[in-house]
Amino acid sequence: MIPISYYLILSTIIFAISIAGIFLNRKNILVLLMSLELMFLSVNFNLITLGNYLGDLTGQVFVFFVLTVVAAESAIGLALLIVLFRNKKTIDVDDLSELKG
Amino acid sequence: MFNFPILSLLIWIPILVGLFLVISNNLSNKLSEYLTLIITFLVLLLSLSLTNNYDQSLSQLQFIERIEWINGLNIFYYLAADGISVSLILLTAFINFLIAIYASSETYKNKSAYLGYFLILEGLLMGTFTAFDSILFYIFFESLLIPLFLIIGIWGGKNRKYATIKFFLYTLFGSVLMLIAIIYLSTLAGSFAIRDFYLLNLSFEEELFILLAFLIGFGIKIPMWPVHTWLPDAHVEAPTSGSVILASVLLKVGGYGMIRFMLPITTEAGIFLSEYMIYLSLIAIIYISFVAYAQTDMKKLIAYSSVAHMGFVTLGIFLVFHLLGNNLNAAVIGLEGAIIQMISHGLISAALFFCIGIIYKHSKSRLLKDNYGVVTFMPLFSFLMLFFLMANSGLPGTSGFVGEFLVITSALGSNIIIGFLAAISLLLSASYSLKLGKNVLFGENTQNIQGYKECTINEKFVLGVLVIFILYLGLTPDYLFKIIDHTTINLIDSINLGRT
Amino acid sequence: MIFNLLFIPEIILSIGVMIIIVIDLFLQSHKGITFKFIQLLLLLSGYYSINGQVSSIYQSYELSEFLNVIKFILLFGSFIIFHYTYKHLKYLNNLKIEYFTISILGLIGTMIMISANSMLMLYLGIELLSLSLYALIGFNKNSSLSSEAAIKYYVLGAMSSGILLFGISLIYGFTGSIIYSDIAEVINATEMNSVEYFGIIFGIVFITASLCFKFGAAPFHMWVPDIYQGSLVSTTTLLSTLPKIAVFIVFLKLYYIPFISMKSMWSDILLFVGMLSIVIGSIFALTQTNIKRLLAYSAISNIGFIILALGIVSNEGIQASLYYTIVYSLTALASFGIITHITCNSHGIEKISDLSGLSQTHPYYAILILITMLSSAGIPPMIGFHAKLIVITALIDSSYIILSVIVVIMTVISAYYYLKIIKTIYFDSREDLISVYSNDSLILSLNSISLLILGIFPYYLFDLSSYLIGLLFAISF
Amino acid sequence: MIYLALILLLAPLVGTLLLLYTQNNSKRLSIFISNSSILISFFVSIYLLFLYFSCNYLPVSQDVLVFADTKLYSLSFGLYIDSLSLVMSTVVTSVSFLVHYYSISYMKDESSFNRFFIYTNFFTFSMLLIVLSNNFFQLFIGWELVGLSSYLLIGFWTSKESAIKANYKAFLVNRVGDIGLLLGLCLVFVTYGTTNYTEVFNLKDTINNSELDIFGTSFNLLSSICLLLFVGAMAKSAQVPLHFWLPDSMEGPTPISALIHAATMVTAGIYMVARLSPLYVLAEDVSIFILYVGSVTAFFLGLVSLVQNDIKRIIAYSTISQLGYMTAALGASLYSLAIFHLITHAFFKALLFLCAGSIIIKCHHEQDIRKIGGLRKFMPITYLAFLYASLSLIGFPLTSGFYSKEVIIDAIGYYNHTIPYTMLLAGIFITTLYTSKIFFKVFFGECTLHDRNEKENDKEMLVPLFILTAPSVFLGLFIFDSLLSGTLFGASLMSNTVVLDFYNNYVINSLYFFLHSFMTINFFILLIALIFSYYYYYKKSFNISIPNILSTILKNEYGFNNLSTKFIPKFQNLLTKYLWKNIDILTIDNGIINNTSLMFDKISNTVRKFQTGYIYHYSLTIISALILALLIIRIRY
Repeated sequence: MIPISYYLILSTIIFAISIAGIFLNRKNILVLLMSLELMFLSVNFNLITLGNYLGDLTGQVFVFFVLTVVAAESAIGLALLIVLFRNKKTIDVDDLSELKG
Repeated sequence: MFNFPILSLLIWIPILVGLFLVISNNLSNKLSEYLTLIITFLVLLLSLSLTNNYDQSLSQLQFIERIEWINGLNIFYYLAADGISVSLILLTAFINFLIAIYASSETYKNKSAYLGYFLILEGLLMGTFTAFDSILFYIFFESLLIPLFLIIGIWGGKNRKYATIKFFLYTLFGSVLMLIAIIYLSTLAGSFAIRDFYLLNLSFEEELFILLAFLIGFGIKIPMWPVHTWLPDAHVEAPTSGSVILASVLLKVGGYGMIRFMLPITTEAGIFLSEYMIYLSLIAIIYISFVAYAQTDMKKLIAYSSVAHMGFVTLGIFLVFHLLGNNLNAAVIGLEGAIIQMISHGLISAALFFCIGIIYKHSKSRLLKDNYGVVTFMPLFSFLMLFFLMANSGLPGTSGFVGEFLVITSALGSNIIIGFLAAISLLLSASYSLKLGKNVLFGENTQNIQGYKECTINEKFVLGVLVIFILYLGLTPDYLFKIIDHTTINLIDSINLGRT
Repeated sequence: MIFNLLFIPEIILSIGVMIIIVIDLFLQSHKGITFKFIQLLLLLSGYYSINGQVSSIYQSYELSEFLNVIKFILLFGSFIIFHYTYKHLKYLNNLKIEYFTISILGLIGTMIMISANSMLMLYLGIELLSLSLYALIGFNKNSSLSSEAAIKYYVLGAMSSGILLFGISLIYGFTGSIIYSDIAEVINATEMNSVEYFGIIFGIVFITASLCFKFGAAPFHMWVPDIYQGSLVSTTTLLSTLPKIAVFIVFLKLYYIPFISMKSMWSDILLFVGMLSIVIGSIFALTQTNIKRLLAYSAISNIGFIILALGIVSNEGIQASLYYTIVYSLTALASFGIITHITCNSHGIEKISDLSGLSQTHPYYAILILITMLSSAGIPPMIGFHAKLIVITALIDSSYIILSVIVVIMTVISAYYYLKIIKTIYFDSREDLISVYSNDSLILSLNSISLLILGIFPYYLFDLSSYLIGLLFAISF
Repeated sequence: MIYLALILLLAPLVGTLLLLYTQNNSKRLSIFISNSSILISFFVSIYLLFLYFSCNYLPVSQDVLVFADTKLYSLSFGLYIDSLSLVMSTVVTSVSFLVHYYSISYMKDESSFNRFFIYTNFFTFSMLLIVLSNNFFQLFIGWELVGLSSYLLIGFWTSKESAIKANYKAFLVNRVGDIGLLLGLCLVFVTYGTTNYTEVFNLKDTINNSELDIFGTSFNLLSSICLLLFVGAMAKSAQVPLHFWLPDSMEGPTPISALIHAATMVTAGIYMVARLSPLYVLAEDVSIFILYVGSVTAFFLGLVSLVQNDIKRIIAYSTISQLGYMTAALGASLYSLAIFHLITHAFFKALLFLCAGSIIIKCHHEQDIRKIGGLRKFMPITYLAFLYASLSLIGFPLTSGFYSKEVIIDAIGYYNHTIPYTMLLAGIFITTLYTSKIFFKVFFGECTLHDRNEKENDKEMLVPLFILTAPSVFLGLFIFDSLLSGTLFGASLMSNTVVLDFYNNYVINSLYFFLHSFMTINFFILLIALIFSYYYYYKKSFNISIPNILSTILKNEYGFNNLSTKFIPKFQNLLTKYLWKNIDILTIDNGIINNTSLMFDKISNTVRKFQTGYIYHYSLTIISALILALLIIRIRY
């Protein structure tokens, strides 16, 4: 049997990768959205593992909620992306710095 | 005894009417002038009746009004008056009355708001002098900044933005430190009442830090060297009446606070630091006098002279620390000197700023070099101004002398060198005051390009009344002494008892 | 029947939103009527929330008197915000009823957040709020600033949600539950080994970071000025009030009930975060020229005060933080509200210099801004002073003398930029057109003047906050 | 008696107030008010003097007006009536009245005629305040008010640049002295707890032994008080080194020079020391100091007048020198002699000045004696008056000056103060020289008047000259015996024994003294000086070229001239500007205050750059903060 810590470490690694994806990516907002999805994935992974480990359904139920919410969130995110593209004709992360200081 | 909430009336009547004037900006000039005049006169009458009802033979607080205000924090709406408060209330009411009279001879845009801010200021000052709950005191103390800030900022001179912000932040900085000290004291005392702070047994370190906080807070307000630099700027930019109220009453708040807070609460630390604080006062007296001499702007000159004169107030107060152990009588003399000096400086500086305002009205310049030979065209005015300048230089027979005399006496009671250095002011204050007179009043002026004209009836009245009171205080100040005497002696005694 | 009564404020709003969407389809040209309906909805909901039921039959959803009052405050706040918003949008020719429906959804989100007694409900509430805010911030479709702000908030907000979820998963894993009371039991009662201990602590840190992000506290504050600047003033008004109150209540419920035995750990974090927010809020704002950015930094420093008070962990501290939150919300409402009322060259106010000479053209509004700014700066006799006073008193009571000294010095520094605004209004002269598009400024006046009136009679608010705290906690710390 | 004394004191004040009230309405009214008020004072003072001596009153001291009466201390205004104060007030009011009368004509062309009389009346009042005071406090007030009147009168011509400068200087120099006086007063107040003369005199012995600590060295308290008070006297009575205001004060109208800067105000210092003689007698070291100051002044400043050419300045230096004699007498504890010389000097110096005034007005405000000459024929009365005054000044036998001055010199010689004695003797020579210089140059020689038909001045100007001549010449003889034997002043002045001893052993009586004087060295000096000056100034039979260095030194008044007109103002300007610009503005205001705000601005501008606007920076910040928190917690717990 694989010890629980392996799962947790894996999810933590995924979480770290997703975060790194957010701040290392300097090209495209779409990649950012993908990183965010990855982040939620890692959390879900975590929740399922722990729920399973604890023998408790709560964790798994939680995941369902998270999935739903994330779906909605992505939808809004993509909508905003479209609006942004209409206004700026670009979705480059580097171009998003009109607001600063 | 006297169950009429006179102190509250003194505070709230002017504030409410002032707010009304500020908000109703369509009020005609004449109407607002009359309203202000009536209100200030009413306040003057009220404060006179307060003085009349004040029992001079008692040393405890009188006219107490004490209502719970913020119960969770134990903050009270606690008003009362003792001799020091009464004398300063009288000064405030008097000066504001004069400002109200003088106002009608000047033209300002949006006059009703202008006068309204002055009324608010008056009420707040009354509050500052009567609040016996430290937070209430602090609220009044801080709120003073707002109307003055606006008065100088809106109706001030060219460089007013810099001056106002400097003045506001400077004083705010001092007072927030003081706020911390007050809160700290209150956590120890379990109450915000100032009198409860007196009973605390503080450790020496605590006292030291509290003293420093108070020193910065009140020292900036008074102002002491080296935190005085806001004052000349504020004065120069302020409109005439603004300068008057600033110099004559607002600075006194600092001295009042020192007497109320520093002396009884932080006695031990005060004794420890008294020498350095006395040096600071002496620097204020001597060094600032030198600086005053170098000024080319009349208002700046008088502003610096204010700092120098307030040096006597701080000297008198700090000498109390110095004298506590060995010469209580001299301590009392010093403290009374400081109080009298406050009142007297209130009158004299007010008069001088009025005078400068009148000159400025004609010549549109406050520089010494642009004004000369005023006496040829305004003989009566020049005579009065010379009188005020003489009073400013501490001429005996005017009120300017009494305070300095007492403070110097007290200084001699501790150390002749301190007394000597303080007495040098006699020479220095004469040198800069008369320099002003020499350059502005006298000299040859045949063209009158400045367009000098003798004062109007209002101005004559204002200056004349000031002359009378300066002389009165200079010749027979016995009544004033009677008012403050018991309070002062009681204060010194209780401090001394608290030590042993 | 009982069921109906229990959730009635939320239900009214939810159903109302649906009805509004439908109505709006038919009454496209009579938006005024729809707006009246929305206001009615809020009032109704408000009425029921203040008279709401108290029940403990649900584990994960709390219905208490305390929350009823808070909900009322939220609804009342939104009522005022909607009032300002309606006029503002109408003036900008951008009046869409969707704005209000989305706002109401966000409002429901805040109500869920504060009522949540489990991590799941908390998450759902936060997400509902966040999703509405994403839409609101990007509402001004034609403005590139607005969409930039929306994307920024979206990415960072989603990230913070991720962090929150990660924290929740850790808490869940090491305590075995997502219900507050169960978590509290586990944390308070059992002896933990170090792995569990660190697991929980790490979870708390993650949650703290996320909540601080939502709060806009430094160092998680960087979105605040950008988003405030980019979005409509009305959105900013909403952003600076409702979510803050809700997050504050979440802080209170989470940290002072389940996490209380970890206080030695999180109190340090909160104190640090609070301190840093105050410093950053004061220093960064000094040289701002955009008024919305400036007010954003001012919000950061105010939030700093709230967090600082929370971090003290004492009765006074809690009370101070609640008091401060209420005062801050009032002040923020007033300051942004005034900006929604004023336009310069027929645009909204952007630069501080747009306000110059307001005192000559609109003296009344100038006085309102004066009061508001002085209150923000904490100058007596405005209510802002009492708020800061109480926080500092709480700090000194718990002997954080040095902290309090830094705090007051920062107050002086921040006073500078408030004075700068006053200076612009009163001392500068006018160059171009400035206008106030509303004659009906009753609510705004009440809002601003209440800052002065409450400052003179602060005990009503003080009593209210101590009453509320009494409702929330029977015990003392 | 007190009421009468009050009338004496207040009449001039009432006059001032009335004059203030009437403004410039009519000259006649002004004249009436001012002159009559002084006249009232004068008569009352004469009457009181008569009353005092005829009824053998004891000195009366009574408080009149309470200044402050507190639990711990009380201050008040009061009157002290004894022979000294009455004699002094008589001198003051009489000279003052004559000068007033004289001024009616002298000032008749002035536009601010009224103002002049306001000032002079006020001056008389302030002087009487000093004279009649019964406490130190009032003394100081009068002292400063006298200074004020002098300030106002010197600057009477408000648009005359030099007058404005002179009065500024005079006031400031007086202030230097006032510092001393104030310190003395405060020291008295703080040690004795009272300022009343009689109370202090009663307490003086108990305090005499206490010490005062200054920088670790201790001084006798009483001596310190006396010394400080004397500093005040030095300034008022123009003693070295605080004398240099007096010559400049001649910028005022000439009657004023007569009244204030010769006859009365400058004698206030002398009067004060005499008044406080019970204290000074005990302070022997201070007395020695006073003696030397007096004699140095008498000699060296007499020398300066030799090189002056302005008629008024010469007389001014002569005044300083004569004051030196009085001071020397004070230092030798010969208080009554000092007062004696004070009285006679008041009359003859006033006379001299009034004559000078007549001359000046005749010569259309020409004051340079080199440009005046041969006035004897045009102004016979003035000529005679001037002659008598000069004789009195140089101490020609039988004149008042002879009695009062010779007796001081002889007494100092009698008590073996050798160095002062020598200086004072030399002073006789100098006095004679400069007096005859004026006399011969002005009244003899070539006539300089343009209009040959000029006549003597108005009778208002002449009457005072007549009247003043009498006391200038005869007063000395008249009171000499009673004064020296102690009957005149009695207990008012201490150290009667010193004077009595000298009187009984040396003077015997006035006649003897007169005869004896022909055999003293004084007389020979006088004679030589007279002969010398007759040939030198009148006949111009020989020429003496004074060494250049000496004349430069004298012309510069030993450097005091440069010190006061160049060095001090320049130094003050530079110093004050430096302090203001460098310390106040540069260091405090710009250095600390503005730099602090600039620093915060700079910080703000710098840190703002961290708010880059890039999402990845924002998220990086959030994550690093998170990781940092985790790390810290991992380390701490």
